[in-house]
Order: sequence, then structure tokens, then C-alpha cells
Amino acid sequence: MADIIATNETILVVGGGISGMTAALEAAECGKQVILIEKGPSVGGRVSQLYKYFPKLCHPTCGQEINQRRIKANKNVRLLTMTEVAEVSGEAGNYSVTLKTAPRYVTENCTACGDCGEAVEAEFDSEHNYGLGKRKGAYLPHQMAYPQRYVLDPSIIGTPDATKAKEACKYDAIDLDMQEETTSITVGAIIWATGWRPYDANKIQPYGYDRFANVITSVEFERLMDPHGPTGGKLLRPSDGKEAKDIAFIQCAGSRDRNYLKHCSRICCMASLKQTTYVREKYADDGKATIYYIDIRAIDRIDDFYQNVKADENVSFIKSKVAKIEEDKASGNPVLHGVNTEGYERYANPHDLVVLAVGMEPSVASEDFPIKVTVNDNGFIEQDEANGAIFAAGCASDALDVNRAVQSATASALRAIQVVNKVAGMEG
Amino acid sequence: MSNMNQAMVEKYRNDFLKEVKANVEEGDWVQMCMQCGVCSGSCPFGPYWDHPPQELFMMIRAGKREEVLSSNSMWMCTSCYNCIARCPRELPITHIMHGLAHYADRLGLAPKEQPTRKFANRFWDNLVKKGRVNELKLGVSLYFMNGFIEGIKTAMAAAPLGMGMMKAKRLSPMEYFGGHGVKDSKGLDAILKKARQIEDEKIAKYNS
Amino acid sequence: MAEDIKIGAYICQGCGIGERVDTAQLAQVAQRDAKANIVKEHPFLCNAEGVKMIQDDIDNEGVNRVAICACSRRAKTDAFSFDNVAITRANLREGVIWIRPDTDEARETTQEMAEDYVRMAVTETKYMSLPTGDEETKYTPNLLVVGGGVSGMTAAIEAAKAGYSVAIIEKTGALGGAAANSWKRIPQRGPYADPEDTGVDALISEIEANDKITVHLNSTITKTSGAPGRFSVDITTESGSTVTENFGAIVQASGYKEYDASQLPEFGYGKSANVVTQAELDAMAKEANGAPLKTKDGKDVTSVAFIQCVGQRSDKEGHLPYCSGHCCSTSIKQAMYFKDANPDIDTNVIYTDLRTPGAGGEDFYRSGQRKGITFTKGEVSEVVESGGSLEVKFRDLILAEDTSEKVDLVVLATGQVANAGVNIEEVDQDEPGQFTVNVDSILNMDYRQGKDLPQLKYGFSDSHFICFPYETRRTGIYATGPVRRPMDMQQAIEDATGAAMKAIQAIENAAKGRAAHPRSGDLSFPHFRREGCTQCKRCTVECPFGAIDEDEQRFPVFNEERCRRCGTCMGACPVRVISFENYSVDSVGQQLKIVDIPDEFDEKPRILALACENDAYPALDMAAMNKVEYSAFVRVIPVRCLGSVNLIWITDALNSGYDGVVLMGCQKGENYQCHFVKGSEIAHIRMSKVDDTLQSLSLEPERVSVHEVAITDIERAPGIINEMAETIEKIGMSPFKF
Amino acid sequence: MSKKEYSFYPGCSSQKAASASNYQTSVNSMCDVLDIQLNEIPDWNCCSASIGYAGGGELPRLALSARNMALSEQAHAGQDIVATCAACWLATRETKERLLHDEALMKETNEALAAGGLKVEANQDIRHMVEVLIEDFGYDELGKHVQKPLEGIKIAGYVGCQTNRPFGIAGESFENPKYLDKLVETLGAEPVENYDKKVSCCGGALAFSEPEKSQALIKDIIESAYDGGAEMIVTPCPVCQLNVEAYQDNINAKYKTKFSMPVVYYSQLMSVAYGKSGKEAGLDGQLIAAKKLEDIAGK
Repeated sequence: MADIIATNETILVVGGGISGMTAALEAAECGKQVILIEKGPSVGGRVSQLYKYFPKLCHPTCGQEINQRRIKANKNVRLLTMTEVAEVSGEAGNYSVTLKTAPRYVTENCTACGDCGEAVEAEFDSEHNYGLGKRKGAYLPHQMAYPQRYVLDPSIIGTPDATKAKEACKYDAIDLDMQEETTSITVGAIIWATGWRPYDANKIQPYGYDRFANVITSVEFERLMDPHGPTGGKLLRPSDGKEAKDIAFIQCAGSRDRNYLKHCSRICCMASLKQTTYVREKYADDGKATIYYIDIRAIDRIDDFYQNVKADENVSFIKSKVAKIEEDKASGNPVLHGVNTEGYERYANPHDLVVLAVGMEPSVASEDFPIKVTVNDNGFIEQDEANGAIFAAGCASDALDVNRAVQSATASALRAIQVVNKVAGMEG
Repeated sequence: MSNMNQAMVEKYRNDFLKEVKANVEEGDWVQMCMQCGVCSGSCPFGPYWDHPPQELFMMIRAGKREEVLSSNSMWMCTSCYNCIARCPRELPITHIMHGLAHYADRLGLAPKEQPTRKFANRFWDNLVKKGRVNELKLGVSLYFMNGFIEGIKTAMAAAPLGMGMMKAKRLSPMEYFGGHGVKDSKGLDAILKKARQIEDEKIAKYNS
Repeated sequence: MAEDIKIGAYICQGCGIGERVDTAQLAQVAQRDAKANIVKEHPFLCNAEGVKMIQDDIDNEGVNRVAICACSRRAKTDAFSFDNVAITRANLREGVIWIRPDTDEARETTQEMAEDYVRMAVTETKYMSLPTGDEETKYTPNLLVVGGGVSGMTAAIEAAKAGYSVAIIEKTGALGGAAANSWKRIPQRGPYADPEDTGVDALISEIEANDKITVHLNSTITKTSGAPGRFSVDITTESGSTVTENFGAIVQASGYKEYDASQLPEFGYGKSANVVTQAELDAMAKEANGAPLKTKDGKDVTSVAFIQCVGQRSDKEGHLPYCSGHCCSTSIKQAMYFKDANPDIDTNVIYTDLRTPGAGGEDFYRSGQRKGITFTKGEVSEVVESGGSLEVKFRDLILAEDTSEKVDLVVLATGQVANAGVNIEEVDQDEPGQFTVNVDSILNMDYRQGKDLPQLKYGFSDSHFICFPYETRRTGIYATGPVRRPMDMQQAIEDATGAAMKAIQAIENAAKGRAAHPRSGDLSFPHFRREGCTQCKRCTVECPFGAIDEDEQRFPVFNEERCRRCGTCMGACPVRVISFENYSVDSVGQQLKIVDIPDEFDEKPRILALACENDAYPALDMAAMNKVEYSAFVRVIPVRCLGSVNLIWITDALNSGYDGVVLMGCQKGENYQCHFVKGSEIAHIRMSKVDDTLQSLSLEPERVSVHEVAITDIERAPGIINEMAETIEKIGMSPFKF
Repeated sequence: MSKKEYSFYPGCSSQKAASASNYQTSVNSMCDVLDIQLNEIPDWNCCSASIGYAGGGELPRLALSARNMALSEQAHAGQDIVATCAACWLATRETKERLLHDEALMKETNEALAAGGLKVEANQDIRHMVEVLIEDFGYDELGKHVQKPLEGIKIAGYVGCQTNRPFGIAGESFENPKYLDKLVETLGAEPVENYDKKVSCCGGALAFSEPEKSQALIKDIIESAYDGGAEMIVTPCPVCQLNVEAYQDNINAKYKTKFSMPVVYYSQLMSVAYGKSGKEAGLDGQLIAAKKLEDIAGK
């Protein structure tokens, strides 16, 4: 990566999800030099794994397409995938950063023709599908992947599959000798947009995610709706492939709970409300959705979405934190036990499928930041003078929906610009 | 204004919540409940609660003093700790239930014939006598806690079990005449007396 | 454009193209039919050597138009990015070989398809030139902020920190806005336990100390004209004196007003002085300055009820249908005013859903509970005065009973109503050439389409896009804070910083003649041939961004810096006098005309597909990646927006013997997906008129169809094409073959 | 491994001729093999379990456990307190945590203890015997002593409540703790996978006062073990053991079931696997004979 040009007027953006892309692009479209790094093989982050957004029910790939086009068109942005920050030192306006780039084993020669993918045999759990489906050892992460370039799973290196992939490539795009690279750069400001990860549902033991096939997470549920996802876009439940027509959504699965995440993850209520529309989309009046909730947090203008879902006779709401799930062994149905606290009503409700509205956890644990930043009890980076020119964008700063994450990313771009403009002596 | 209406108006004062916070074990925590109901759904005796824990907490806030304290509900606690383990707000619900039960009992408001109330009291009485539980005496007192005739019936019904236990050497008739105990029962008495005294001093004068 | 056109056509043989089609034949077609000056084949065009070959031709042979005949325009953009030349792409991979079966029978039609795409790409280069940008734009690093509340002050300070000058216009006599009347604010930092200083004084001092920021108090805007980079704004003081200043961009932070609680007689507002709104309670607290709060009749407050969602989240006439987002936390904050002063004061929050989201919200809720604030899930029906106190009647939803409580003070959580100026859809516009000041307007824009920002919903001037919260419909003007969406102060601060970012970006882009999002960086803008114009006003009415005004003779006046380059005006123009340098009636029209139309009896129909480049075109690309097949008879042309589709293309296509035309645009209607607002909708309307054309040609109406296609319609988009092919099979070929 | 010493709190039910005396017998045998020395807290008293609340209230109840802790601190400084009974362990550990967490309570408690001439610091760890086995030995070490693998027995690990909640065994979940299963495997027997009543409540002390309600719970616990193919239930708790074993006749009478499910302690399994006799393993204390264990022990 000898050709990376960075100065203390350069802005480094860490994380290529929608927040990082936004921060990078907003700064670049303002004429600033930006280096955007992404740990994975392609940009897009969590939103690329969603079927639709609330409240518009539009497809995230639409915005993704625009943002990718913006990146393609903008020479101020230098994108480095498979790259992480190893070390940071320095101060506002002058940071030394060491970047570590993992080998992709596929060069820029790749045309994404797909021959290597067909040649290799080993299969792996698909990260894009949260492990619900398989991918090959040579693969394009997903349809919309940018860069549109294949990647080899490091575990096939040294196996016959690696040779097969190399031999299949007509364009000499596979370099099995590629090594991890370390690059040192100087930048003026850093935008930390490392995003979130779904809370580990295995930890929510009363719900038996680890024991019952028909208990899945909200992010997995999104993948079921993808026409090219693990079920070909059908709402089928994992245990027996049966159509899941009666679906329970459990809110605060891992949020607002001292046993798991103490904070409210903000998005989950709207996400479940949205997902009830998937049930309707697939099964019309045959579909049934039940939301078990503590408080429905459909905040601000989009409360109308909640009102509309509430008006749907096939969607019911039960004010209750589900106590536990048991499995009816004969039918495979998860049975939800609890008490509706509105008037004290005990229930034991069987459903075809249970979707846990899992919480939002910062991707980077507070102890793992390469340089000291102020992190609150919930693990999110706070705005603090002491952070120098390190600014959080999106879900690294709070549990945010996409809209607010982009807002935050746009704000962070300005904060970074303030620093590099100062360096450039523009401010006086 | 009718008495009924007057009562409804009065009960929505916070007084009872304050009383509970002041006098009931772990009562401070009641205010932290967010009415999710996970405790109510987690209780193994759930179906037998007239008012499950989360509802009791709401009733406390609503000032339903009589209803709460004379309730059968908290006596249903089996101390399984499911509610504590699952409560998202860290409420020590098991202890609050015990605390409410104890407080109600002290005030004389607990249902007299509540079997667990009777058993729990006998258990305590039994253990303080010698500092250790005498299972046989406890069992016998238990059988007779509902009166002599009932007691004979219960004892007869339990007789095969008692015989089995004796056969397995897990119950000894000799225990009735002596049995285990602490040596320093004077010291233990003094400790318990002092503890009770400290606790009594703390109890506010809400008992009316 | 005096320079000679020199077209280089480069045909890639990689990715199976060489095996599947006869590239030598393609080269011949490029040269012979499409008249490319230089034509080269390459086994692997996107590798360094292939790219160098093209660059050498540009450098040494004077090639200034490049037709890359290889993969989709969405692929390999890094490789095929050449400066200072116009580039087109013939999509031979995703558009041809990946969507056709590799069989002997298919070989002929596949070849024809490829040949047509080569013809089209080369032809397109002929009719496009490299956009030069608007040379008359200005750099005005000066920002106007409308509104001196927290949002406005934040935007001003943040922009100034980046080196820009800012003027704040504030209607009242002081900075501070709604927050200035508050005692404290919801905490913005961990541990999120206690109300904190509003920060308003600090913001005001920062502004006073900053020589980059000027403040106009007691002032309003009486006229806004111009465009990004050259806004001219009349600022008028209360006394009537007006100054005119120039700005590069505008941030509108005009805030909100509290919902009028007197519309809610059931809650006793107006009847009892001890029923107050949240804003009034905060004002009381501010006045008390830490002293115990008293009832209006001077008694100590011993109990307070906070009623949430008053007149909000309600579909009742006159109520607000939305949630204002901040009120739950605000009530907790206000209950803390009492609890912190005296824990014996009873404070009860009656709510239906307690909404304290995010990292800090739940901590704050817990802190409130810890302080002894009680929360009751209930619905209040009435507040009545009784015996010197207030009786709040409500249904306790947990205990499922109707009940009431007596309190000294009731606080109503009424919602935020946006100060968005006038609703331009309801107010008549001024006649061209005339301008009257509207006192209700915030911006008093002299735009053809109205004086204020278009409102999205419920009176808020928000963006319609999830991914792009600042995608404004008036370029260079950004709404922020509660005028955009109900919000609390923390969000307003974040939002205002983002808006300031977009505003300075608009200033930078305007100076370089570059388009704003979503075609950011695009230097092309509409060129207009005045002599042909019939003053029909379609372009001025349909422009989604209000970029086109009218002069006194009702000729359109284009404001390039306001333009977002969607081409809706071009599509609207019945006399085709509007075009872009690189996207015009000809650049598309000539492409469809050069397609080889086989004789009627060849049984090879031709279908024209005009596909939105943002959704439908990528969907077809992804279909290709998944090897979804579709008809070899289609010729797909990506368009900037379905709104840019001019009817003449349809007429030309039908006249030149196409058998069917398919238009694929974004979702329209309330949840429209079109980034040019109404492009898809307008196209649907325009195409409904195509029936007349069809009738006059005696053609079946089924030959033209318009569809809403999402980017995820990977199966459906090819399906639409195949359906048209089947339709043609049923109704027969067009008789208009030459 | 060298000898390990602990300050031991046996609890009332472990006493001679009390309901869990056979538990104590097997614990002694097990400790003998593992070279564990249990130093009984001198003059310990009842912890009041979780049912003492009605009569005891808060402070007197805490004072009971505090007295035990104080005596242990005096006699066995530096040793961890180990209990075999779930209720004893829980009451003591809870007391320790509350005292450390609440200064005022610590003060009051010591005020009370002072009346008996004692003082508590709550400085010893309070551990359940199972914790000692898993943490201080580990499955591998425990497995090394097996002489007679318990082959061919399918055993349902019934963890119950109080060894599991609210503290539980480190690294295990409240809803699906696996340590009994792992132990069963270590000893050569076969655990019932996904025994879905493994943490269900048996009614605890309310088995006395609310027999019908409790027996309904116990019925499910036994039934689920049968469903999983279990031939025996193993538990770490004397209350669980007694409740699940003792009421099977009553349940059979009421529900027309034919339960005859032996219920044993983990220490009994271990004693047998470690080569101890049936008597040493306390098998003579079963109400429902654990035949298969007896057979192995008798070999």
C-alpha cells in the first residue's frame, strides 16, 4: 500500500458501513482527502443485510447503490478493504496511524466473473446470511458487494481448493502468496464509524436461541426475506422448512436489561413493527404476528407506522416481557410463557416461529480502542474534548436508526473538517 | 363525595409506597419496576397468585395497602429465584415478597389460615428453640397446625412417608425428645433478641 | 464545442465475451455502422495493459470519446476512469452474455444483442460532450442561519469553526430560542442521571465572542432569491429597515412552537391555573431559579402529575398524529426538579408507552425511578378542579381499573409543532415578475414553486430518505432541528452540525458548478434553447427542486446551482429545447434509432427498455450475476430518472419499428422511492397519454408499459421484459418496420 | 493433588438421622477419595433457609448466617466456607453479599452479634461443594479417580433452583446449566440431553405447606426425566432430593402414574464410581432404591 497518500489534512474514516461511507463521502464531496477503511471485504455494513427499512419499507440497496456510485465517482476517497487500525498515536491535527490489511488473495485484476467460486469445493457459513446459508471458499460477499471483487477464505490457502481457484482464474487475479500488510500513515482527524453488532442471542438463555431451532433473531429474519437469501425469500422456519405464518416478536431481547445490555437499542420496536409487514407481505390474511413488548418506542414522526400496524387485525400486542420459551416437542412450536401485565393475564402461546428483536451492541468493546477515547457505560463513544480529533459517527456513538446514524455521520464529517481546515490554516 | 370515591382518591397518594420503602425488606426496590411482568411469568406457582409480583408493585404505588398486605399472593413464593434471575431491573423480588409477607404478618394483616404463613412461622419457632431445625418436631407441629382433627388426618396420610424416612434413617423418633442443637444457645438467643430489637426500632408507626 | 469528435471503441473479450460473441464482428459494426474512429479488441480490457491501450489512444491519437464495450457501467469503474473524455459503456457482460443461454440456438440473437449495444454506445458518445460546469458560479463562504435557538446557534458555531462566516437571523430580541426558557436540559453525557445546564448561555457567549458570526435580532427574512453560491437575502428589522446580504447556503433552524393546549379542554388547561404545559413548567422552574416551585395560588407543591402524549399520537381531529420524541424524558427531567428539591413531593408520570431510547435514555429513566418518581401506565380522560386541588381521572392500564389521583399541579406533555412557514401546496404563488412578502413565511423565497421549503409530513420540512436525511428539495437550503422532525436538544445539536456540514458542502460545490446529492459532482446542467420554447411552464412546474423560475414573459429561468441534474425538465419539454451536455434527447434518441430493426417476418421483435439507473438498471445487473435469463430482443437504456424520459423517445421507438416499450422506474406514491421526488409518478402520468399516440399509429396499448421496480426485483425486472416479449408474441409484430 | 481444607457448614438436614444424612455420608466418602478435609464450623446454627422469613424478618435472619460466618472466621481463618446444602449455601452467601454491599446493615449485624460476643467481617468465600469440585478440581481431575465407571445408566441432572439462582455456578447459565451432565459423563454414565425441567422448581419448602401445588411441579420434573429416558435423577440439593423422591407415592395415587424414580446426590454417584460401597455412598438412605448404582457398588 505504498501508494497511499495521506497528510495531516487527510481524514481517516474507520468502518465502511453506512455511517462510515456517509462520513467519508460528505467530507470528500466537500473537497477533503479521505481514507476509508473497512475490516471486511466490501463496504455496506449492517444495512446491506437488511431487506427493508422502516418506516418507508424501501430497500437499503437503493441507498447503497447511490453511495457506491458516489464512491466510484469521487477521487477524494481512497477505500481500503480488509483493513483495520492497529495503532494510533498523536493528537488532533497530527495522528500517526498504523493500518493492517489482511490478504484478500485476489487482486484488482478480478472481473468478478465467478469462475473461482465455481471451481472451489469447500463451503463455509455465510457471514452475510448470519450463518443461515453457505458460501464457497472463493466468494463475492453479496450481490451488491463493492469492490466487486472476489475474496478467498484464508482457511482454503494451502489446500487443493486454493490451487483450483487459481487455476480457474483466466485473469491472473489470484495471488496465493499475498501477505498481511502494514501501512503507516499520518492523518489530521479520525472518524470512528465501527458500528454495531447484534447482541449475542445465545446469552438470552430463557429464550433458548441455542436450543430451539425455531427461535431466530431479527437480523436473521431479515435474511429470510432476501430473494437470494437462505430461503429464497420465503418465510420458512428452520426446524422443518414449514411456512411460518404465526410469528412472535419478542422485544427488548437483550436490551433494557441489566443481565444483558442496559440501554434501549432504539431500533428494535420499529424493526419488529416493520417485520410484521413482512408477514403480511408473504401471507396476507393468513399471516399472524404478535409483538411482546414493554413499551413500544416508535419515536417521533414515525409513530404513525405503529398506528397503522396496530390497526392491522392480524397483529396483536401483548405488554409483557416473555418469561421463557419452551418447545412443544411434537410440533416444534416454541411456546411462550408469561403474563400480560395489562390486567394480569397468564399465557402459554405457541407460535410457528419466534423472532428475537436483539439489541444493538457497539462493535468495538471499550477496552479495544487503539487510543484512549471517552466511552460511556453502555460502550458508546461520547463526544468529549479529551478525544482530540477522534469523532464517533453512527452507532459507535449511540444506538441509532439508519437515519440518525447518517445524521451523526454527517455531523462527524464537519467536526473532522474543522480540524483539517485548521491545519490548513483556513480558519483565520 | 362517597366513601368509595374518597377511598379511590386517597389511595393514589404515594404513602403506601413510602411505607413499604421504609419497612419492608428490600422495599426500596419497588419503585424500580417497569411493569414488564417477567417475574409474574417466571413464577412456578404463578397460577396461584391473585396478584403476581409486578402487579403487587403497581398496587403498592397505587396505595392499595389493605389489598396488598392481606393478600395470599406473596405467601406463594417458593424461593426459586427465577424472578430475580430474570428481572431486567435487578429487583430482588424473592426478598421483597418475603419482606412483604413478613411485614404483613407482623402487622397482623396476613391471612390467618395461610398454610405457608403458619409453616414458615413454625419453622422459625422450631429453629430458634435450639438453633437448629428439628425436622420431626417441625413435621409434627405442621400436621397439627390446622387443628387436632385435621392434624391426625394429615399425619395418617403422611405416615407411610414418615415410616420410609425412618427406615432410611433420615428421620428419628428420638429427635422428638432432644435432638440436635447449638451449644451456645444463650449467645444465639442474645444475638437474635438484639437483632429483633434493632429491627423493631426501625419500624415506622404505620401499623394502624 | 469546436473540437473534433474522435471516438475510440474498445471491445473486451474477457469474462467469456470473446467465447460467446464474435468480437471481430462487433469491431466491424462499431466501425462500419456506428462510425467509430478507432476500434480495438482486447482479451482483458480492464487490466493494466488494456487500460493503458485506451489511455495511449487518448494521449496520442486524440481520442476524446470512449466507448467501452465490456461489462456494465456499474463494474470496473476504477479501471475505466479516464479524465477529460466522455465515456460510454456497452454492457456486453451483464447485459448480454450473462442473461442469455450459452446454446447454439441462442448464438445468433446474442450476437445481435451485442452488436446493438456496441452501436448504441458508440452512437451515444457522438451525442455527448464533456460537461464543463457552470462558469459563472461564485464562491461565497458565507452561511445564513435562520433562527437563533439551540439548533441555529449550533449550526452557526460549527460552520464558523470550519472557517465560514455566518449570519444568524433571529425573529425575537434575543438568542436562545425555546431552550432559553428552560431551567435545565435532559443530560447528554454519562451517567445520564441528572438534569444538566441547558448550555444556552455558553452558546450565546461563544457566538458573541466569535467574529465570524454576526447576529440580526428582531429580524425576519423578507426575500430570498438566487441559488446556492449566490443567495441574496433581504433581512428586515422590526422597525422596517432592510439590508440585503449574499450567502452561499442557508440553514433553516426555525424551531417549533408548543401545541396549543387550550384545544384540549378535557385536561383543564385554561380552566385551572395549575394545569400547565411542559414549556410553562420549565419557565416556572427557571423563574424560581432553584427555589421550591409553588402553585399559582402560592402554595407549596406537594404532588404533581405529568400527563404524557397530550394531544399527541392521536388521530382525533386537531390532534398531532405523531410522537414528539422528547416529552417522556422531559417529564422525567421536570419531575426531578421536584424530587431533587424535596423527595417527599409526589411525582407521577402517566404514560402509555414510556419512550426513553438510546444509550442515555434508559439510564435517565432508571435514575428517575431511583429518585422516587412513579410511573403509571394509564390513559387520562379528564382533569377537574376539586376542592382546591386537581383530580386527574384515568384508566390504570396495569390494574385495569378507572381511577383518579389528586394533585396540586398537572403538567401536560404537549407536542412540538414545526415552524415551517407556509405550506407551499396550499398558498397561491405570486405572478411571475411580482413578489409580495408573506408574513407567515420563514424564507420568503421568490422561487416559482413557493416561498418556503416543501413540507414532507405533518408540517415538518424533513427529507423523505432514510439514507439521506439531508436530501433537501431546495438545493443549498437545509432544515434542521424541530422544524425538520420533532426532537430533543441533544438530537438538535447533532442535526444542526450535520446541516451545517451540508451547507458548507453546498457552498463548495456551487462554487465549482457541481451538483449536490444524489448526482453529486455532476457538472452537467440543463441547456435551454429559448427560441424554441412555447412557455408551456411544464418544466417550471415539474422541476422537483424548484430550480426553474419564470421571467415576466413566462420563459423558464434556469438556476444551475439549484439544479440536481435529474432531467425532469428535459422529459417534460414537449418541444425538446432542454438538454444536458452528456444527456439529451439525442443522446438517448439516437441510440434507440441505431438499433438494427429486423424485418417483420424475421420474427425478431425489438423491445426498448428505459430503466432508472438507480434501481431498475442495477436490478437487471444483479439478475445477470445470478444468471437470470431474459429476452434477447430487448435493448436496455439506463436513464437518470424516469422523469427525464421524453415522450419523443417512445414515439420515435414505435415509429422506427420497435414492437414494445418498457419503462422501469422507482416506487411512486406516498412512500416514493424516487430521489428526484416525482420522476416515476410523472412518467406514469405522461405515459397514460401515450395511448393517443398509439391509437394514431393503430398500435395496441399493451405495447407500452410502465412499471415500478425496486432494486431488489432481481427476478421481477427480467420478468417484466419477458412479459413484454410474450405480449408481442401474442399480439404480433409492429407493422412499422422499415 | 495435595490435601484441600475447607471450613464446612453441614446444615441441619445433614445431621445424623436428618433428611439428608445420606448426603453427608456420601460427601464424606467422596472427600475421602479426593483428599478434601472438611473442618466443621464449631457450634454452627441453622441458616433459617428461605422459609424463615415469616417469623424471622430481615435482621434476625441475616444474624443467623452472620453468626456462622463469624464462627468460621474465628476457627478457620483463611479457608473458604463450603456448604453442601443449597439453602445453607444460598442464605450464607446472600448474607455475605448484603453485608458487604450495605455498610449500615453490616453495622447493625455486628451490633446484634456483639450481644453474643461475636464479630463478622464476611471475608471468607462462601461456596457450594459443587463449585469446589468444578473449580478446584475440574472434570478431568474428578474423572481420574473413577474406578467403576457408571456405564449403562442414563441420568437426568436435576439442578433445581437454589444452587442455580441467583448465583449459580460460574460459567453456567440459569436456564440450562450443564455441570451435572458433565459430571455424569465424567463418571461414565449417560446424561439426559436437554432435560427440560432441569431448573424447574420442586416447590421447595412449600412442599409442606402447599403439597398439592408442589406435587404438581414435582410430577412434571419426574415425568420429563422419564421422557428423556432417565433411569435415575441426580441433584445437588437436599430439598430437591427429598421433594422429588419422597412424594412419588402420593403423586402416583393422585395422578395414576407409576413413578419409581430413584433420586440421588452427585456425591453418591461419585462415591460409587470411586469404588465406595453402597453404604458408604449412602445408598441405604434411598426411599426408592437406586438399584443400578447398588449393582455397580456391589461389584
